[in-house]
Amino acid sequence: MNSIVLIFGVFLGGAILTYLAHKLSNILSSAFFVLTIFTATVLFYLKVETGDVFSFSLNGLHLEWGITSFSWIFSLIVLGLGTMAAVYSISFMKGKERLGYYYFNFILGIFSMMGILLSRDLVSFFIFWEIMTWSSYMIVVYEGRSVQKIGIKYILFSAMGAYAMLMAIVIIYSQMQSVMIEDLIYSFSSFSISYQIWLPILLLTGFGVKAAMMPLHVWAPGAYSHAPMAYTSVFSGALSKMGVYGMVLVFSTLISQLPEHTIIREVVAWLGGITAVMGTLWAITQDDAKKLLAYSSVAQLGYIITGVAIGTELAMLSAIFLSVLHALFKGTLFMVVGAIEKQTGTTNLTEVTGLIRKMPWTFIAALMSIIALAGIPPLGGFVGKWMLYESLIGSDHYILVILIFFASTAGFLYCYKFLFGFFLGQEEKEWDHVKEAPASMVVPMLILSFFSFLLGTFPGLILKPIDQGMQSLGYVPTEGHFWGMSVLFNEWGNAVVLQPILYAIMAVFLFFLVFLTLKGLKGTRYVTTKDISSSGEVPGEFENLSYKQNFFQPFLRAVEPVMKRQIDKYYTGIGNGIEAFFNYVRRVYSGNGQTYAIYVIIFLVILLLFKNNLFG
Amino acid sequence: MDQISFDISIVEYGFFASAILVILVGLYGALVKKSLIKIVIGLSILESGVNLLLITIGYIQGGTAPVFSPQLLKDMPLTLENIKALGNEMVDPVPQALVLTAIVIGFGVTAVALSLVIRLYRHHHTLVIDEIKNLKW
Amino acid sequence: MKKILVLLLLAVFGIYLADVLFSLEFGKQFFTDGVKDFYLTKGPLDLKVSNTITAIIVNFRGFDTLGEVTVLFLATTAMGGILYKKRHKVGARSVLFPSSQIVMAGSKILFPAIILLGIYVFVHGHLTPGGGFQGGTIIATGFLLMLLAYQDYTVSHKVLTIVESLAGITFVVIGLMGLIKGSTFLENFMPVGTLNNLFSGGLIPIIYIVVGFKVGAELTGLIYTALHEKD
Amino acid sequence: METKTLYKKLTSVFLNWLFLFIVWNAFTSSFQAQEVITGLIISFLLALFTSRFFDCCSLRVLHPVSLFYSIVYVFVFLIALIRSNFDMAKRVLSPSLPINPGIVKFKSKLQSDFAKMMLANSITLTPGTLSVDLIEDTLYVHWIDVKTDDPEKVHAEIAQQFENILLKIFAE
Amino acid sequence: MKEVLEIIGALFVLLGGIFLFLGGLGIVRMPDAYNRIQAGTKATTLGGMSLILGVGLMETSWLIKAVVIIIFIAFSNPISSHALARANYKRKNFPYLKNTKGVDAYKDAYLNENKEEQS
Amino acid sequence: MVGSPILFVAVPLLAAFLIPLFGFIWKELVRIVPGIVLLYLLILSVSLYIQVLQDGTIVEQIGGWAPPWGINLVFSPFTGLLTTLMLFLAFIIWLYSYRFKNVDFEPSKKYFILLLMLVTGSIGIVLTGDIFNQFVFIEIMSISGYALTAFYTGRDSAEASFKYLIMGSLSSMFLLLAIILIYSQLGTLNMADIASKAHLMKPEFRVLALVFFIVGMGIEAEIFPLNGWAPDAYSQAPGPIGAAFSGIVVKAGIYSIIRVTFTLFDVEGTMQFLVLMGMITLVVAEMAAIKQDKIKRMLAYSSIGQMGLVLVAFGIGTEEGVFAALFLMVNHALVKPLLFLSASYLVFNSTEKSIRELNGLGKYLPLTSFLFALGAIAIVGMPPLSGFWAKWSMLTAAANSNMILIIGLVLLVSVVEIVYYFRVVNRIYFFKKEEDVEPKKPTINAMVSMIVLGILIVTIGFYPDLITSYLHEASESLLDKGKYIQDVLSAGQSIIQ
Amino acid sequence: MIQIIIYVTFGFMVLGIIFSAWRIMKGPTAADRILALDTLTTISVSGMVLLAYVFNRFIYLDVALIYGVLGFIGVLVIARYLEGAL
Amino acid sequence: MIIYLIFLFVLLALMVGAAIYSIMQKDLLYAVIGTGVISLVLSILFFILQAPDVALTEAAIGVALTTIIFIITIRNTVRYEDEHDRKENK
Repeated sequence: MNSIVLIFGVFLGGAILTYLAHKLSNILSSAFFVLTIFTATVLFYLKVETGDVFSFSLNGLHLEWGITSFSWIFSLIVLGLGTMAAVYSISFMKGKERLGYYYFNFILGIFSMMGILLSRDLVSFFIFWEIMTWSSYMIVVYEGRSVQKIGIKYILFSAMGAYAMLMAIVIIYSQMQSVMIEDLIYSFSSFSISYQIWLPILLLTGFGVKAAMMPLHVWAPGAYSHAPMAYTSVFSGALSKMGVYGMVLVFSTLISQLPEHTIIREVVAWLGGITAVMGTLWAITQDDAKKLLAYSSVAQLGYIITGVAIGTELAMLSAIFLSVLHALFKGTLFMVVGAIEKQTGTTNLTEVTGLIRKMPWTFIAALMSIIALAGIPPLGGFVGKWMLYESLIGSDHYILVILIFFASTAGFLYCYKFLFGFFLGQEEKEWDHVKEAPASMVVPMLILSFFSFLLGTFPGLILKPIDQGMQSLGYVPTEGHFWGMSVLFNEWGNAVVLQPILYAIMAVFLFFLVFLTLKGLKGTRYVTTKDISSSGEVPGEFENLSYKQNFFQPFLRAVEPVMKRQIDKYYTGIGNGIEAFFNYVRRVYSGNGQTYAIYVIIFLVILLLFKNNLFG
Repeated sequence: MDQISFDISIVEYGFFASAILVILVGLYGALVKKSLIKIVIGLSILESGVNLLLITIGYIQGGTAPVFSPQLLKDMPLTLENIKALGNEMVDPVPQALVLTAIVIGFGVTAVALSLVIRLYRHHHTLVIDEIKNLKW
Repeated sequence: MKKILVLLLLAVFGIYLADVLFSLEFGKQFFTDGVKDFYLTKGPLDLKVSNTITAIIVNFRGFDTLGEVTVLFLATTAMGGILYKKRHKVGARSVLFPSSQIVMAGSKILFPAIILLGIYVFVHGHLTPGGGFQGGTIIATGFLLMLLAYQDYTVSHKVLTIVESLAGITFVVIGLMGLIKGSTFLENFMPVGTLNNLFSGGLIPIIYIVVGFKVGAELTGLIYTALHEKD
Repeated sequence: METKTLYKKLTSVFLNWLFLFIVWNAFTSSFQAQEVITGLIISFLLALFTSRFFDCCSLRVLHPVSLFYSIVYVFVFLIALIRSNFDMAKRVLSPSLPINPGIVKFKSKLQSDFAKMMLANSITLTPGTLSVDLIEDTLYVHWIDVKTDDPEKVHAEIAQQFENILLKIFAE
Repeated sequence: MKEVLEIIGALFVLLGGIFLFLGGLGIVRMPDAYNRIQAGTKATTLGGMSLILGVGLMETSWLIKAVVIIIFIAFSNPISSHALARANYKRKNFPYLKNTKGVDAYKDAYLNENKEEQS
Repeated sequence: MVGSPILFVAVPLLAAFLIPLFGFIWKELVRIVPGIVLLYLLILSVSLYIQVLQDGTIVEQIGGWAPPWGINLVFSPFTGLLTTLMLFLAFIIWLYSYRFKNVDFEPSKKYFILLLMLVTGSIGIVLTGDIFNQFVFIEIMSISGYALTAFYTGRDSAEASFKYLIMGSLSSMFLLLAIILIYSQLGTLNMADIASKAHLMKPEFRVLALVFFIVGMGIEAEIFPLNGWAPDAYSQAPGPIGAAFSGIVVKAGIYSIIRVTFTLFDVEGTMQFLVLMGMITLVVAEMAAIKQDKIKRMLAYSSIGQMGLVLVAFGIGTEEGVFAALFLMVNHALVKPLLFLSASYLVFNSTEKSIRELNGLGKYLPLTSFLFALGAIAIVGMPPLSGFWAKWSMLTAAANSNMILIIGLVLLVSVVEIVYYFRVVNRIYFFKKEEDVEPKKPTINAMVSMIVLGILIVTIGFYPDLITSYLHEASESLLDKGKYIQDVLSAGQSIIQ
Repeated sequence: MIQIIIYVTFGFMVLGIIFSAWRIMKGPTAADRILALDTLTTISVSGMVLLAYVFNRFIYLDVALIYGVLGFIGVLVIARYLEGAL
Repeated sequence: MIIYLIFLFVLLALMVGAAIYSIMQKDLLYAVIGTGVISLVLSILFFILQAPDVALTEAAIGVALTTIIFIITIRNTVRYEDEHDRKENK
């Protein structure tokens, strides 16, 4: 039996088994769930090699599954994050309803992502893509909150993207009577020029939706924040990377063949940049941690898209590197929020405070990830962003650099808000009962944050495979001059030049933190943020005095003009307009049988009048 | 007295025209009249027009009904030639057979339609079609 | 407004239809090798049926007739289904009061005659105009006469159903017999006799008798159902 | 009693059969053996089914006297019919429409329904009269030219000639 | 013989035609429904009968069937016109009476009947 | 010789005539017999179909007269496929309605007779090779349809039925007019004969006949301006009948219009016209569907839309296009009945039958809801269910004929479809249940029938090759007009000589 | 001679038909219309017999016969409805 | 000769006229009578067109059966086309 089929079998069998086991007992189901993902992961890394190809034909199409060294990188994201999230899920989901349903869709999600990575042809790619869409949709609407709005928005955009992609695939198939990606790469140059322009655009639309690219991102915040956090970590960490994966494919193989590819590249890069800025700005305004992280995800994906779109070797490298890292830290952060939600019951930043002592491990994981997210050395984010800046400057995109730099700087604000809001600040009686999350939740977070630390320190660990993967995409082998590509790396390439300095900074920072904390522990009287006796004035009864309230008021006032024009509104407007139009159109079904009969005669008369035009 | 030749070549288009007119009148009734029964009447008139048209198509000048009655055969031997000669003077039997079927079917449909009208009246207490549109859009 | 629109539409329709149909010449045959000649020779010669229309309806295009019978059957069934009410009023009469004695006495004597006329029509379906449908209709009309004349005249629904079903079954079974005895459905497997005799035409009179019974029972049932529909 | 009903039934079946057989032969109007035999069978079967309605007359109608009077009746009737038509033609064609309509009534002596019906029909087809209703044995007649409204006189005027013959035919 | 019969038949046919016409004229000219029924029934019955008989005479082999039709007509036409007259009365269309002096003997019976129904 | 195609018509008729008699013996027989008949016919159909694939088209003559003169039934790979499909669905629907609610009371006899006749009429339309015979079968189908639509006494079903009846009468008028025109020119009614002689017709006759056929059959096939009856009828009929309408009756309508345009007339421009009409139908139907608040009405509009898609696929005109159209038909025939069947249990006890009343039923009727969701996913063409492959074939066929605009439009409309289907699915699973709606558990037989459909959908989704070879055979046989004519007309020759 | 007589008869019948049609149009009561219909029926039956003679087909007489019988029942139906019995 | 033609034309005109009459007539009973006239005339026309079978069928179905069904429907519903007329005539 082919190993790929075996893995898929494990996934599918596991999914069904889990679902059925749920009927017996939740524990059994959970066990099956974790076991399935673990087994698949282990099997994948043990059994599957890049040469493995499983080919078959279906409905007259030649389809192939097999892994390339490029998709292998993404499989790391998917399986790594997936495994962790799976372990995390068990505790997180304890006590919730319809576990079987959740597990089933979770496994299907992981399965479909692996399927996407393993497909070597467009049709199975599309099939897995759609499985991914609806399985994730199922989980997005799992809790049923404002599902009619969020869920429909998500499925609507996904469908539009997917159908754009399907259209491209169909055209490709009609052009070359094959759906293999390899064939596409070889025969793309023989397509007519309009196809050469339109096909990548269609494909990019499809991928752009999943990667939450600028005008297509509106589904993302809602969907990210409405799914259970255990899944959101996968959702934002791995699932959105599928879009990136596709974009990388398109840019590196198709668009690079276009004679005038720069325009598309520029446009997409700018879209990415704008996405980053807007995502950041929106993230700052959020008071809900989930929303905040969701917008932050959008912003981060903006960087990655920019990198992919620029498409020089360094940019691509940085983009993929950022993808991996984003999976790690954003996965962790969502897990953190999940843990807090689990323990406190809310994720509102203005309500929850001072959890640092109650949930120290969670705090550590959050801290590490936030640092990585903000791009502060020595963690991975810094390396990635550095490389991105470098590549942008290298390809003369100065304004973009400014844009992205602005975004990442502004990003500090929400990073701070997040960290401060949850963990620092005054403690309140309300949260006295809060305890550290269970081990099975903490451990995955810690493992993931450890990895983001590791990659920041030794980026070579992941950069090498990425480099190999890029070679399989047709980039020149960089073995020789790879380490010279960025000024950041040392000569061995496995660490960063600025390492020692950064460590020093880090150490001082940590020291102060610990010092302050210890000092704070002694003899401080804690006043809750709602204690109105602390001041002479008499504020409103339940007004929250925490200065997390209206945290960045001045800043927000400054950026308000930009923020006001939410794309969401336009979409809603268009949607309403369309629905109103549809509502108008359906009035042709007037309910009067006679009117219908008159339609028949009108139709007949039209046919009679135009019969010579219609029928030769 | 022998055959009076029933020469109706002058009315060549009379049958066609009146069949078409009847069809149109029936259609008008079905499309414009408000009463359900009127609509059904219109439909049955329509039917009649179509049937007349079909028979008119099958008519052959000077032909007789395609029935080989003894009176017609007049003790002729039953040979292929004789039969063919007789047959050539007969109208086309096929449209007649079709119309027979069509009439019976039309009657069936009318019966069903009228029972529906009764049901509708029982339910809505009116026969005006404009008022019977609970199902729309 | 609607009227004018409809009139306009119908005018266009009529003009087009007339335009095409007027290019036909009235009373002429417009084709050279239609199926008509075949029927007109095979009917009297092979089937020994003098009424070619009957031959077409029952034999050449017998399948249509089966369908037609089914349509009537369905119309009856449909009427029953559509007009079905949960509770029939006890003692509901089809006719409110009996007609005058004159009509009653007249219908007594006309009724057997009309039924006989119906039977005559469908028994002689292959010799004279008419046949199963017409005969059946006449029979149903005879029952209608009785229903109109007498207030308390009832037709047993059960008997009607049985007659109808048996007739239908016979029709199909005769067809299937053709499949078994010959090679095709509704194929004639009986001796055809001589032209213009009562006993001629093989299966055709038999089928027409069956059709006559079936149509008679169906239409009677239909009228009966309809007459009993009263609020 | 039972034998009597059985007898009645048998007569009605027989008469019915006869009637139907005659009608059948009239319908076919060809006296081939096949037709006649089929007619016998069919009319017998049908007579069995419809005999319950066929109670118009007894076996007496087959008596020669009855048959004779039947023929007489037909002629009387035809003459009356023709007379009535000319009468009607006169009325219709004369420009002044000489009519004086009204409804009169009289009692009939006839017993059986069938006979009464025959009488009513005859009256309808005879000059200037139209039977409107028959309740028990009172016949209401629309008379286009009312001469009297006394039932006896009306009877004599309108119905006498038919009723006498019918009485003889049905022997009542 | 045949010729004579044909001529007689033809005359009957003509007579029938005339009476049919008269029937039509009658129903047009008469003042109320009863009189029209009188005119229509009588004239058309005789007209139809004589026409059909005429045809039967012209073509002697048709005679039997023609007689059957005649009998049917003669039997059914009066019944239908009677039913019609009765129905018309029951719809309260009382006969046209010249100068309101005419007799309407049926009215009492009709009213009695209605009373019974009401009670 | 396994059997003869005539049995597909004769046996149900026999059964329909027998059922009233059975009613006197034992009431239960009334229900059982149709099932036995349908099962028998299904088996027969499958075996005949296999035989046909090996030995070629079976042309069954009736009355022993060769095709131009007698009526004939043509069991070709194409018609055989449709027949088998219809019979399968009919059996499923029978199984489902075996103990469905209102069928249980008195007129159940009539219900089963009418259902049987609905199926027979549809099969007759597909099998017959004679244009007038087809008309007769259309009438059989329509009359059963009218009666079944009005089967529930309580609702507005009579209104729906009456609309259907008006349209149906117009349809039959146009069909008759078309038949008149054809007969006046060719003197024949046999389809193959007409097809072989069509060039002899005067062009204006041909075009007018075609127009009448399109209007007449378009009403049955639910082309856009002619389909006003459809949503009402679908939504007011009992659940299983809605399924039968969408699964069986429409297929017959589409078949008839296809037979006319593909085989009978070879008028230029017909194909483009089909594409145009299909497109308009699709778009308008989906527009109307999105705002529906009655579940069955929504399904009905969706069904119309799907038929539009089928017409577009047929209109592409290539072998691939026809293949895709058939695939779409098969898919629709499996999925839409599933949706109707499950939906009618979901709204079983509600009075309004509105989507609002589906709220939260996923918890109470898990399997039914799941099957509904499965159907929803399949109908919008999401992989890996059967709908995707159908849509894929359609799109590739369009792409191969360079109809890029069509692809775009179809996909855009699919998005609309997704929106309204997922709205419903969302309600089923993620909303709070309405207090007053008491869900009713499906009976065992209903469950089985739905599950069978579900399994088929999934199976075809994962392994479309299961049916594609048959579909290819069928599409080839539809497109090969010459072979059809030859098959039919030569079949008679042997008997004549 | 006979031909002329038949022509003339047809002419009379046409007049009869026109009169009856006029009465149907004009009314005023339902009974008048039905009466006219009845008259029309009788005229039609006669016309059919005459046409049968013109066409010289014996079998056509059946049609006239049946028409006569059924027309009577049609009239009876409406009469009974007018009576209020239906 | 010309009389035949007049006869025919009168029949055709009567048919069309009856059709228009029964469509335009407000009283449904009269409309039904109109359909009766149509099928009567149609029957003669079929007869003239040498289709006795069809004439027979049209007579059998058109005259008695269709009438009775229409009448039954009118009995069970209303006799007049619109409510206004009904009030006036009652």
